[in-house]
Amino acid sequence: MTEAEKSIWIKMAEIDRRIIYWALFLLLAVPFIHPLMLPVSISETTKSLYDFIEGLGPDDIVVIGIQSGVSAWPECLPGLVAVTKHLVSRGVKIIVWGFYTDVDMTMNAIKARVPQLKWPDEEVGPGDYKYGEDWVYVGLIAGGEPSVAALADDLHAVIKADYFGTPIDQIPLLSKVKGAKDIALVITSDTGDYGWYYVRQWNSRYGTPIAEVGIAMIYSEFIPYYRAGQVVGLLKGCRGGAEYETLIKSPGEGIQRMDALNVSHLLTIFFIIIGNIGYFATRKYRR
Amino acid sequence: MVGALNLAMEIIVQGRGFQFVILLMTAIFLYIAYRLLKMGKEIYLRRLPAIDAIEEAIGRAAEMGKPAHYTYGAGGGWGGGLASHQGPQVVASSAILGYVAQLCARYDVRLIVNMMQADAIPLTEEVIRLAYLREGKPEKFDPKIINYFPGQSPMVTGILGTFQRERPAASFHIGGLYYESVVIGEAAKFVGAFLVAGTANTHQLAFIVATSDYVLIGEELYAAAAYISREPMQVASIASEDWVKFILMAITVIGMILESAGIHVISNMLKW
Amino acid sequence: MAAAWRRPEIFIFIVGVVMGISWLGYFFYLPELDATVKLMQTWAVGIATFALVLGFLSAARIHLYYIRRRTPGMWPFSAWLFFFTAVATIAGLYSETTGFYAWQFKWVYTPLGATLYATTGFYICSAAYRAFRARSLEAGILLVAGILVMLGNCTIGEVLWKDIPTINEWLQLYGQAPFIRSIMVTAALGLILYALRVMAGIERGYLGALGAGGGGG
Amino acid sequence: MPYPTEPLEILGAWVGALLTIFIYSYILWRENYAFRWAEHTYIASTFAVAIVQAIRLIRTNIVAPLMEGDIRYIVPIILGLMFYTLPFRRYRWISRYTVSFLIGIGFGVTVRGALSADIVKQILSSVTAPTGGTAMDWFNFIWVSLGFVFIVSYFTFTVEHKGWYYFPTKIGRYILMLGLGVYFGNTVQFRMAMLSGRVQYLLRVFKIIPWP
Repeated sequence: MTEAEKSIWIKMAEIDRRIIYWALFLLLAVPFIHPLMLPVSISETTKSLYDFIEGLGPDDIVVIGIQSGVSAWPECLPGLVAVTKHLVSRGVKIIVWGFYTDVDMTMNAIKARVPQLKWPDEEVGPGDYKYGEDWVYVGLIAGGEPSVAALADDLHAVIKADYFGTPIDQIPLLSKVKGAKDIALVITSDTGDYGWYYVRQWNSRYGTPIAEVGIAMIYSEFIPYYRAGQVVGLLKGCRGGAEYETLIKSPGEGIQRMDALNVSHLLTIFFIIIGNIGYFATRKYRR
Repeated sequence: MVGALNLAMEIIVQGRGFQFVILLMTAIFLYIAYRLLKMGKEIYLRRLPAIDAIEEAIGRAAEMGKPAHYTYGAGGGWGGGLASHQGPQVVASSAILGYVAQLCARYDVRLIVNMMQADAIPLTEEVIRLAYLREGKPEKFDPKIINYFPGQSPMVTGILGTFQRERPAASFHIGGLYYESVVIGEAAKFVGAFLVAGTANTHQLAFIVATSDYVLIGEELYAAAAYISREPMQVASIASEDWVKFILMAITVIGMILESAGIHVISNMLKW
Repeated sequence: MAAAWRRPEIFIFIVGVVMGISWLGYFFYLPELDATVKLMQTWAVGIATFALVLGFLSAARIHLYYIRRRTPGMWPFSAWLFFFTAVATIAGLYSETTGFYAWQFKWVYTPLGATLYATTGFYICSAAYRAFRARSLEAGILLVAGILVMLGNCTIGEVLWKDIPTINEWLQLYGQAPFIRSIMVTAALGLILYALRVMAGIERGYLGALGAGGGGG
Repeated sequence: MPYPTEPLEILGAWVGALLTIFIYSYILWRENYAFRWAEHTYIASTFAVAIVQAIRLIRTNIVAPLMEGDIRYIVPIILGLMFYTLPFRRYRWISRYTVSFLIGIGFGVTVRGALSADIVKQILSSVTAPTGGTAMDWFNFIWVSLGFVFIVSYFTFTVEHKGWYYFPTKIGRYILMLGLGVYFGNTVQFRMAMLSGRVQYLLRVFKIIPWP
């Protein structure tokens, strides 16, 4: 081994750590600037939700129930935004409500990322969602399982007005809906037990399909409901969001986070391999 | 005697009986081992490489004319401090700190201590003051070598600054470690420090093994004090610890066999 | 002999009694003992709060020393530390939810906590680079296990090799179980022996100069 | 929370970002005055927070229960004040009462937990055989329980690891290494997520990417 060759191997074995730190720091920034869309394997439960929504059209009405707080955004927001984008692309009517105190903040976060959703005062362009007809935001609803049940029996008994206070009969979309029977799908995002309330009160009694877009921990507890067909789709936290973003080909925070995860892990493994190659090549000199 | 035994049997809290047996058994073994040692029986004691490395590390620091650095880590810095679940690791680590300080006094190496356990400051000062006293240099002890930080992340920042400003030749982080184990380990290696680390927190063992030259894993942190002092009673406690270990290993193996055969005598005993 | 109140036996007796009370209260059905232990634990939190002042004094002493001695490269920063602490504390005493205290809590204290924790990302990468070298069979096991779990945790692992998730799941559920269990048991034994040594007055390090007479630490 | 609008908030975002960069300049380059300034600023901030919270803690933990007539709370006050004898050489021994009291509780409480959770519960789960499990369940049972015994054998000090006893300790060391590797690999995910979160914060403050 010539002097030059030896120095290459030694360099590989003893890289200046700051090169590793710079590489990691820059590579972690790349997915936020330009998503890499590194391949994400699509799990069966995500595909199943995608196919179900593919089957919905403009005359179907979907409910999005937000029962996960701001602290769960990193895990739940990507999935919620991706599913909303898919519903909007298919023209499906959307009703949004939530039993969680900071539901308004999550609503604004979704609206900031799905520009087609317009408030009543915003002007509506082609392909946009007109408030009151294409979509409605009811806001915070109080109560536990009993009020979820009451909503399924008779929506108008529980909801008197929307978030802005306009009475329910003046909102065309809400006046068409009597209860669970008129809803094609309930998408619920949970960190707690509300997912089961929807399954027990909406699916078991009225057969309304349920989809869970919650934190990764909730995923494993919902698998039995998925096997039983009561739940038509499950997104496993942020990873589920990244898978759904890949399916609808619109990269968002899910893919950015998965890219960052992949990039950092692959970089670490790359340096481990480099280190070992350099180590074995120069082991003769060490002994 | 029998009356007391019955009374004790009644008021033992259900489910904690066997735990009490282990504690009692350990104490009895300790006494037996001590008696054996007193009668001159030699007990083999496997070397603990991390302890031998401490003298080597301080010697290296003396040659290079550089300071040595010591920290307990973050454990015991929250809530009840020494009285918290991480407290005992701080106390065990202070015994090792005493040994390190004694070597620093002997070889005239400047010692820097970074810590965040406010209620352990008196303990730390006492231990270092005793070390300098033992080396006959009580006047050399300067309380300013103990740097206090009011939290884990500020302490890590301070330690990072210490490393590249003071460039210690030896660094010890022993005690209830948390995320700082990998940060301090790598930052110390970056300035070429000789690293001895130790903790009983399972979640940090992977990082001290990965970043340090010598390691005290779990039980070795507590056994270190016995290794340092070599007092007969200390060695006896290591022996009694091993005997309890052999009994627990036997219980596990026998239990596995019996339980697989459906005989629940061992699990009932454990649940007693 | 030292005055009765200063003899090491007094302190060893205190440690032994306090430890004994908590054990008796735990093993035997003596509710009042258990209650006193819980009370003592709340006292410990209170005492630790007093100790904070000791910490502030010792830190102040060092920074004052730098300022007085005009240590180059250190004293301006120590002076700045004093200034910032004083202003923020006074603002904090005035009101914790508005003003400079709330501002620095939101924009200095909180983000830098996350910044420091995030340095583990850098260092875990370089630690893996340095430590995962197949020097021996043991180091090779460490290397392979680490890489398999890393691949299993990121979404690309599955794309490279179909079975990675199942291997990852087994390693995390069963692979590491004996390691964690054995450390818990042996560390617990080490702790019990250390406690017995402190109770028996063998381990006297905490007594400092007073304990110099006896053996230990 | 979207990009701040009022000036003070924008200034705050920039201060947070700059301090973060100064701290990372230590890692990405070397210790420098910028890092030292960020270090002392952060430590000062934590001191301020600690002092303000300590005063509130003393009020709630000590003074309030006392005011309610629970005179037993005099004890922590006395023991706490005894800490302050430390700087005075002649009265320093008084502080040892408090230290002894704290160490007594610390060991007392931790040993209780160690006996129940760390020893008996672990051995109980090591002996409990799988009920009517598959071959894989039995393999896992033997792997975990025997692996546990082998690693514990590695941690014995008073017996030389030679002769037949060498093998359980050697196997134990390999299983120990496997556990360390799995633990290390598993922690990379969470810590990299934290670092990517910090990078995202910097990109957002410097308007390189939108802050929705």
